[in-house]
Amino acid sequence: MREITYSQAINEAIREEMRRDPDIVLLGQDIGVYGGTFGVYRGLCEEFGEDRVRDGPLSEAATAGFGIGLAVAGMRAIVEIEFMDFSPLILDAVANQASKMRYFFGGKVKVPLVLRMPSASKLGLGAQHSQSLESWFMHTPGLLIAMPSTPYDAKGLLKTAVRQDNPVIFIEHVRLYATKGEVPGEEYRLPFGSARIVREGSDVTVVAIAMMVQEAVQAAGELEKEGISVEIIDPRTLAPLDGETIVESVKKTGRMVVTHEAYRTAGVGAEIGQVALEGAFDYLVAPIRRVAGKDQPIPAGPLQDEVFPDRDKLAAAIRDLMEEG
Amino acid sequence: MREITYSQAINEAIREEMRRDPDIVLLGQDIGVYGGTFGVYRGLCEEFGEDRVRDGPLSEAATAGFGIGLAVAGMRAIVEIEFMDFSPLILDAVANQASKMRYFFGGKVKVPLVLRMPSASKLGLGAQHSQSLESWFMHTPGLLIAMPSTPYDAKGLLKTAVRQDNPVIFIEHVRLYATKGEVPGEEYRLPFGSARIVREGSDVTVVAIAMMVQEAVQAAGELEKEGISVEIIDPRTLAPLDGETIVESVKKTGRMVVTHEAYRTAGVGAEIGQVALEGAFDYLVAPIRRVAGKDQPIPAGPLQDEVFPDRDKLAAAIRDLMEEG
Amino acid sequence: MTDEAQHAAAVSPEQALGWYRQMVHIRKFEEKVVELSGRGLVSGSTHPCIAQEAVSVGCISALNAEDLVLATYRGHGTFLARGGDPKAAMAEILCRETGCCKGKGGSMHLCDPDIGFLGTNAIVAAHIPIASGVALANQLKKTNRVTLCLFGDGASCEGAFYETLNMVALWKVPVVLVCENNGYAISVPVKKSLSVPEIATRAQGFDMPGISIDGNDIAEVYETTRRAVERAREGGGPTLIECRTVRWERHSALSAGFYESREERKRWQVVDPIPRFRTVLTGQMAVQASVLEEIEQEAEEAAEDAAEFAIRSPLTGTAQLEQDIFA
Amino acid sequence: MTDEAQHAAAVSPEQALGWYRQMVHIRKFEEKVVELSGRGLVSGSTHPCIAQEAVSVGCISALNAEDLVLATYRGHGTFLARGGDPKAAMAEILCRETGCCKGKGGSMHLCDPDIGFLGTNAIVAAHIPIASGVALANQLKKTNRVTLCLFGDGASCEGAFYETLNMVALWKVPVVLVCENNGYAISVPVKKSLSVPEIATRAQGFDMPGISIDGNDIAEVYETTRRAVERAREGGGPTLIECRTVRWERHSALSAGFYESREERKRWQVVDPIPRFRTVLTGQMAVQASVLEEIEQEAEEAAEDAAEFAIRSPLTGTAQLEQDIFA
Ligand SMILES: Cc1ncc(C[n+]2csc(CCOP(=O)(O)OP(=O)(O)O)c2C)c(N)n1
Ligand SMILES: Cc1ncc(C[n+]2csc(CCOP(=O)(O)OP(=O)(O)O)c2C)c(N)n1
Ligand SMILES: [Mg+2]
Ligand SMILES: [Mg+2]
Repeated sequence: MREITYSQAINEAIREEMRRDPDIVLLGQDIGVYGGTFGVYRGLCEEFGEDRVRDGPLSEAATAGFGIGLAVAGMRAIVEIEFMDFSPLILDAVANQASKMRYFFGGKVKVPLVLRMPSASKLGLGAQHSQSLESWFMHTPGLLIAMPSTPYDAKGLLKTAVRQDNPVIFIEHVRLYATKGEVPGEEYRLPFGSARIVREGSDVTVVAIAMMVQEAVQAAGELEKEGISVEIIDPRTLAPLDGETIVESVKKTGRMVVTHEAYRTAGVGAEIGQVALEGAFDYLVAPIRRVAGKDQPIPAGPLQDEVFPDRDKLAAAIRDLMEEG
Repeated sequence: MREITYSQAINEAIREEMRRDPDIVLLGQDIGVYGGTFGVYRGLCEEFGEDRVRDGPLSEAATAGFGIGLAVAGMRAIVEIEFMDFSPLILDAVANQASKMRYFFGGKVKVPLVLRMPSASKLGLGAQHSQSLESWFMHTPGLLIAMPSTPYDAKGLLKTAVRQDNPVIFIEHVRLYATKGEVPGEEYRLPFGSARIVREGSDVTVVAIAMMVQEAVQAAGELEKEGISVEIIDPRTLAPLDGETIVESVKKTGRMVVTHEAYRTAGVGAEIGQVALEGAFDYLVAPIRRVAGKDQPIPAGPLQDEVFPDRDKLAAAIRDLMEEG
Repeated sequence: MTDEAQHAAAVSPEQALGWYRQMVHIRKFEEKVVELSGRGLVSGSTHPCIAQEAVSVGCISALNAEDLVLATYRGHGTFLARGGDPKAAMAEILCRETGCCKGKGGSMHLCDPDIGFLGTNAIVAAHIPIASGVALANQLKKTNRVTLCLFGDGASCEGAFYETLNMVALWKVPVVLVCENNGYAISVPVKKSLSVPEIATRAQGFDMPGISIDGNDIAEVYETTRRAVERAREGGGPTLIECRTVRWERHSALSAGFYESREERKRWQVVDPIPRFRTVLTGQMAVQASVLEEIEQEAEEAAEDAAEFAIRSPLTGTAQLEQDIFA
Repeated sequence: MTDEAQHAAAVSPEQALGWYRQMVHIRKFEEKVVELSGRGLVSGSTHPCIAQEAVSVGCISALNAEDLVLATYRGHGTFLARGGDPKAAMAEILCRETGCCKGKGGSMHLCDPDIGFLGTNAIVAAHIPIASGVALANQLKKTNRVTLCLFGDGASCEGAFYETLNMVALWKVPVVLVCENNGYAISVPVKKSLSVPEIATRAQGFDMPGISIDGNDIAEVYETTRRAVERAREGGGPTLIECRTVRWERHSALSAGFYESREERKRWQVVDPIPRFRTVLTGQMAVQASVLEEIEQEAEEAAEDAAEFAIRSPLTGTAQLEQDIFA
């Protein structure tokens, strides 16, 4: 099968959907001729024109509000936030408006809105450009949340996201943009709420988010040589979360590690841990462990590597866990 | 000992600190003659004048920024946000500035800033005025977070908060404002990171947050009649979290329920659950349970009662848990 | 001749009487809500638009049936002026199943897309960019529909308002922004929150028209809005209209006083648009007092009917709890 | 006589030469940073203020030693103009232990309270209310210190900027807001982001002075800022100064082009403040070319020294990781 990058996969998904549906409008900054801060939108402005690929002022809060308005008025908005670190600026629009509006209006409106935002890590840009903040959104009912880790998932989930009549938080990862993977040329869409078993194994379940999926695969390869069999699950969407697949896996392996780049405390790993605990308590032979971002501001420069989890830290945690029980 | 309300306790704490330290400035809306949306500041403007009790425009984002500026420039700002539901508007100031600034400036500045905000529930005001969003802040390193449940704790913790050289999120509860409790007339301050054992018990540990502490006490009273002995822990501060006290308790009881009004998914209950699991796995005889807010927008009107946890739901969960193991 | 009388001179007696009827209906409705709130029947609080009826009625009557409206928690009057069903509104305020939002929104969230009313909102200013996005959608779809957005003086201090001014001016979005400057945001008087005496001045920095008018002069509100709507419809872009008005005695039915003098609290009665407009009607338009009394009677009955309907309707039940979260 | 020459006429040769020296030092410093970035030595990206030196130097030279400055990620020039140590800055940009923020901030976060420089920030516009809070503190403490805040045209579209304009105008906060309008926010040209041709116009809606000047005319920047600082110091309140300038060829050392023509990308060279001011110096001020060459040499050496110092300093190590989170 042909291979394309994660970035191209996103570009294709949007291009295809925009060709299909003339009501889709893109909002954001630097999304016109520049093609998006990370080039994901390259060529879209040329194809669809400035009305639909609408470069706008540096006003994230109002831009998100405009997106909601477009959605409520029967169009479909896709809003790009340049870094997920800036998502606090749109959180009121998302958490107090988009995610609740249908409910407090008793079903009288719908809000087909996709908010795309890349999380980042290890870019060396420091404390304000290195965060993964999915936990805030997961703690906001009324949202759908996707966080793909491969080009295939990115395309399939984004196409599904764009056809939702609900607000979707679509979290990409800057360091994944250039990664390649197989993506069919034919139309396909992936359901939300269906985790992917990246690799089967019998000793320990690793639930890995976004960038950590690759790291987990590497770690699992290492550990296999040591006789430890790792099952890796990529939830792909955090809302809905496919708890069932996770629980089934933990029932099989009896051990779980959750890993994400986001800060450890009150991160999505805690939630996923609880889901596993609640569903598979009797099968657990050891405590659930988290291999996550350190709870501190992220330094610029190479020191940043210390705060992020990676294959080695993950492998070490798994080894420890195997010794515990 | 004399009894005063939670609201009076907060008022006293601020009054005493402002008398002691002329550099303390209050910012917010309706904090002047009106005395704060919930009357917590009554009399302060009269005593300290409009320069220090500074009623301002409805500009939460900039107000928080001003607070940071005051702090960085050597004063101490206390900013009131009228409902915690509006905290997204200040989240950039809090999460990208206040909590990180000392770090990314290599220790060159300090940010003595208190952000006071009440969470609310069951006021009948609907989806945008009923939320407890402490989880967002707990997922933000660099902050201290207090969430007192009694007048005594409110005063003692707030006085500590105001003397911190770090940003503090101080979460009150609208429905606690009128509750009374013993508060000594003499000066006292309470440390952050020290949980309160509200009630000792041997069968199950209940970690209860804010409004749920009272509910837990009621539930425990009921359950005692049924022969179930409940230990209740109020963490009082979420950052730092006194994991040790929680873990010790769970080691003793072997069972835990965490309860808070905030949405269940990715709420602080998940984090507290993981802390207990990581620390007391071998002692657990049943899975950790959460009795929390339903994951959905909150309706106005009496229907709201369905989404919030209460003593009955908590008691039922504890009974179930006792049957499980 | 008063300003008011002069402005009204351009209006037909039917239209004038229609305005009066709407204003009185809104007034009676809101008085009923306050009464029901006093009886503990209103969930949470409620924010009467008493004394601001001329704004709602005046500007909404300048719209076509196809146009769209968004407003704030103090927006019962806008809902009714737009033709919203008072029964459905009252039932919503009382959180009944028959409410326009199935009783899940409450007093601060009224909505009825069938009449182009895209809802009221309880986060101050958040709906201003949303309304402008609605207007942008209509611009892109070339529907010729104009969107009207109402908000308060307090809202005009929020960042979302200014960001929106820039964007709508830049893109010539067909939105009319109506600021109801009633002098207060809860307890904060405008002189403590605004660096300029008139909110319309804000528009100057954005190269869009900003007009400050007497919001209790309904004919002026109508005429000013009509021109702004026309301008928007013709592609001329947005307008900011400041309607200077006076708030009813308190922020909400439940809120406390403390911050204003007794006279200040009664000031709304002095400028009350209803008696003012009654003078115009009975004066230059020679409407008989009995006609006005009939309207009053009819409005009282309508409010009473709405209240009865609401009270008799069942409170929204558990079956509704998990509905309408996702589409 | 050019405008520039006219403006410079009021300035002493020493001051003029001082400005020139600072501009050249900044230029050489930034060129060195770009070079080191090309060599992979800069963590992340870096945002040169090349072609905007006249703004930093001009406005900062209008301050007293006691005054305070806050700026953006494109703020290396402001740090140096304020007297910041180039070695500490370069070491910071290279994330070394010897950096002014111990190498934990990087290129976008330079800070040195000892010289009244309260830091640069990487969230666009977030520092505008912070700077104003700093100014408010000084107003309350009656210190007589003025705070200067620099930011871009893009920042002027954020809600935090407008909310701040209202608050500083309302409270007469002693802050001078300097907007460096370099024509772009990354790829978005001002005509696509601003509803008005001049950012200074924004001030009109807030009842505060707004002045648009040629930001590459250092004497004009100085004189305009000097008056604004004086006004602020005397209790007259804030001023918004728009310095029209031109950005260096790209947003950052790493960012791509695509959005502008080749000529556009070279436009900064046409208006470059350094050769422009050199003409004034060698012309009406009769400064000898050799003096200027010496300055250039000295600046190059300083940049080289800073680079060497930084490169020789150890990268910030693990011992620093958990320091400075809490005070
Ligand atoms: C973002 C936000 N901040 C604060 C509040 C609390 N609040 C509710 S109404 C109100 C006053 C708003 O004043 P204004 O915009 O003038 O409208 P009015 O009530 O006078 O109609 C405030 C502060 C809120 N709902 N939303
Ligand atoms: C709130 C926020 N939104 C977006 C960005 C990404 N970003 C970094 S610099 C920049 C352009 C800012 O333009 P301007 O204010 O004109 O400053 P300049 O870079 O031209 O100096 C953008 C959009 C950011 N850092 N912060
Ligand atoms: Mg008002
Ligand atoms: Mg710029």
